[in-house]
Amino acid sequence: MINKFRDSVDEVLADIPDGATILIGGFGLAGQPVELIDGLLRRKLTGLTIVNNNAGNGDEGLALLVKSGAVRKVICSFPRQVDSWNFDAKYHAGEIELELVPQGNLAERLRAAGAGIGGFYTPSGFGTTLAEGKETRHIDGRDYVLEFPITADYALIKAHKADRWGNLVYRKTSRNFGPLMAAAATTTIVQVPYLVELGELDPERVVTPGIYVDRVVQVDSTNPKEHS
Amino acid sequence: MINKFRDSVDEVLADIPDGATILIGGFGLAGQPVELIDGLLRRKLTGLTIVNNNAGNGDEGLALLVKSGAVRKVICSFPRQVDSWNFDAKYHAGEIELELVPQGNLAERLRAAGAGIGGFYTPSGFGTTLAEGKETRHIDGRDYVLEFPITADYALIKAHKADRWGNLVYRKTSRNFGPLMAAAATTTIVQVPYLVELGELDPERVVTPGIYVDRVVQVDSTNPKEHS
Amino acid sequence: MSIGHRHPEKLTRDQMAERVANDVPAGAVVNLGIGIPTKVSNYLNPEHEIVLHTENGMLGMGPEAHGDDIDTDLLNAGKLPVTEAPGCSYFHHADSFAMMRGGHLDIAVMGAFPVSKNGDLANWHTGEPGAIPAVGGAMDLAVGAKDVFVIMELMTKKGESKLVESLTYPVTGLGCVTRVYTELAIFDLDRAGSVRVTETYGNTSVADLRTMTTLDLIDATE
Amino acid sequence: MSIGHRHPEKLTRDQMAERVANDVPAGAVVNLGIGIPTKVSNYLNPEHEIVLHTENGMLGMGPEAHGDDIDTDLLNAGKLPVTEAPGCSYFHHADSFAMMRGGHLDIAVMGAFPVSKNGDLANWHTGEPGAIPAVGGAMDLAVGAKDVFVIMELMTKKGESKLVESLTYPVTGLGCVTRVYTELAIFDLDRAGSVRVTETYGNTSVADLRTMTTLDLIDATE
Repeated sequence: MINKFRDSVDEVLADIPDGATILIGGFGLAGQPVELIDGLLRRKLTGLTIVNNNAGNGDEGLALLVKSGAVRKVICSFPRQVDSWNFDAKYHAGEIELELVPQGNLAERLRAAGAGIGGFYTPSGFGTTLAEGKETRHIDGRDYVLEFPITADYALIKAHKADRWGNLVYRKTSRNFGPLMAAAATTTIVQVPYLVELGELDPERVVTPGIYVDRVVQVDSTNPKEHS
Repeated sequence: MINKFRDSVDEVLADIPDGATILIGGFGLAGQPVELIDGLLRRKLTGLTIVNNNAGNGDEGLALLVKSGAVRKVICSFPRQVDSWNFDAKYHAGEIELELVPQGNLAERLRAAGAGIGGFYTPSGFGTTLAEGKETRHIDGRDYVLEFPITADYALIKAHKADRWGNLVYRKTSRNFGPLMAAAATTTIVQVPYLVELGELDPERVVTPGIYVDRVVQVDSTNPKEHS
Repeated sequence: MSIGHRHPEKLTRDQMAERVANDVPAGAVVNLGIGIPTKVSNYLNPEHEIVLHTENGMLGMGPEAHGDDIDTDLLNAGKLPVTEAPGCSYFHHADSFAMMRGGHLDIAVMGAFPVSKNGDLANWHTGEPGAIPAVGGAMDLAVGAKDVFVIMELMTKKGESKLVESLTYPVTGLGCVTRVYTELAIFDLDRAGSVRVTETYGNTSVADLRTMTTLDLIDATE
Repeated sequence: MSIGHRHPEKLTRDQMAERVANDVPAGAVVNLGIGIPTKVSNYLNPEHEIVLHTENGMLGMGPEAHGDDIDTDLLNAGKLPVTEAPGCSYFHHADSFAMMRGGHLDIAVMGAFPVSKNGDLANWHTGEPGAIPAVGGAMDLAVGAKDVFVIMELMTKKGESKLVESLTYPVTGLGCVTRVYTELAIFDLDRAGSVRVTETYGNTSVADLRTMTTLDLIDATE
């Protein structure tokens, strides 16, 4: 019997080694795997490469992971925010590497990793400093930049419901990077507030098929609207 | 008020010109826009390029379109079937051009067209006669073939339900090429058995957002299971 | 249209947003950037059914959410809680940016540092040494939308024009801006670098604008 | 396992399918090609919850549908009506082939014309002049699945081995086949071209197989 349900946050994160590349889902609070990130912080790892849309906010979650010195490199589209002081300090101290990627190229590079695409030509970023040193190509009257997949060892994501095969549904804009990261990582770890019986999810509504999911842990939601 | 609902099959097809490139959805009967194809046959056009997984079966639909001489070229993955005699005859007579594409590359080239990707490196087909003359590239220990988007003037697809914005849901494996073709074509024409009120479709379950759809026409389904 | 062709005062930020709103065709699919562009939604005619896109994964975004309506799973690109409009749909980031990059959005409305006469846009990075760069979806919107409308003050506080001959700031996208809405005038751009002034405000003349911008502007106000 | 390591008779097609079924690990995600590979599903242990993928857009495919269960919107890659297993999901063609190409399927089971000793596969085109070629998803499965198992008769009616030194038929995929199940033996392949015989049937010896295939086979039957 396939059963990807696991008992605790600490258990699902136990094998992540120093130096791992980890995709972390979420766009703002929506889809942010808060408890998995907190668990990652408890692991006290070093040399991590983190892929997220941002580089941490305030003094919690990813920002604390950055502050702790666990993170060697951040790949993201928008590190600078009013409350990104932890990243800012590490960056200005030269203690963290930043790979800045236009948001759509970030999404497409993650998709490429999951989809077995070796590289793709994107118009986004052409002629900008973010394409410096990258191959370009003129195709059918338009200019493109060659971008490569972002592969990763682990993905930590949040979904709304999961069954024991790892089939996932998301809720509203919390879908964002989840399905892409699940497919791009070697090992995908998911937190959900609701575990459901196999067959309970509408097969037309499943967004991430279980094939992309390795471990699922139940964590209560702090969003009152999610209790429905 | 946005209203993409139209009154008849003949009306939605009226502006398709000779020489157009037309994507036709479906994999077997599932998702096949039978009445739109029949309507296209009535237009008595010439010089069409048709993109479909196959090249017509038996003596109906796409096979009759091929037989009528309307089709100059077929782009597909699987033209040869036990009942593909109409295509076979045209092909052997040298009256139709065939571009044979591995099924996954066909799907990805359609996706690229809708997604503004200028080209992509795929491992499928590397080292085969279908990649002859195409650029190849060795990336991270693996060999890839460079493939380009398949753009088109029109897409004819079948979905299960549509609202007046053109939001679509599909049913089971009839989803197949529909969402890709809808995004790849300049003008997307959809037949559905069910028109529903705006707001009636679950926003989490919409597979093709209305942005990809131009015209919707209601056509009864011949599949008794679809009446539910 | 509530703002006249030659409004006697120069436009406020809200009036600039309103002026953009008046140019959005009924049924258009529009992405509104953070800042003044977001204000455009306040002036859209509900009967026109403008479909709002937010790049984090939604079409058919409704107004900002308040009080009990706030749902932290339903955010816009500025991470503010919003609501659903009937007919909305959700999708993941790759699908959302495919929609943008693939040319399916009718209009993106964005702010800018400067814009060049041939439509080059700079709005993601001041270029100051030591500044942490952040880009988000700006480059994807710039290359993807059929029309890119910029809302910006024409003149900086130092009295320099932000519509310029060529960019000195880091580029967001080349030749992408099709129209610039400012407090003093509307400018239509093309990739060849011909700039047409279609409306002026605050008793500003096209001759005044030529002096201010040092550009060879075409008078298209009549 | 109901078929012994050294089954006294050469295997029938159904026995070959059963032999493959016995090698599929519990919980594996498997794509079964048209023809004999489809028969594998008849021998899978239901308690093992093997997840069947069909490239037209479904994971968790159930058995073939009959009578009133037939639904023309629910077909397998051979366009035959099938059913749903609990836990199934649907997706479009690009997502389905992304799943294949991205290396997420554990096993693809396919037929073959010939297979070369280093795992090159030919199964899409006879290469005869005038023959209309058709490929479907064969090339995508060949490059994508973690393991490609081939089921084929080892010997043609003319008495020629279909496991060969190098291909003369048009290639489907290079170095992709990891194991070949035949009526006489099972062969494990690697990209370096070392072929290991792991089981034999019908009183066939590895020496016999060396003569039949003219390949330098490694005896791994013990």
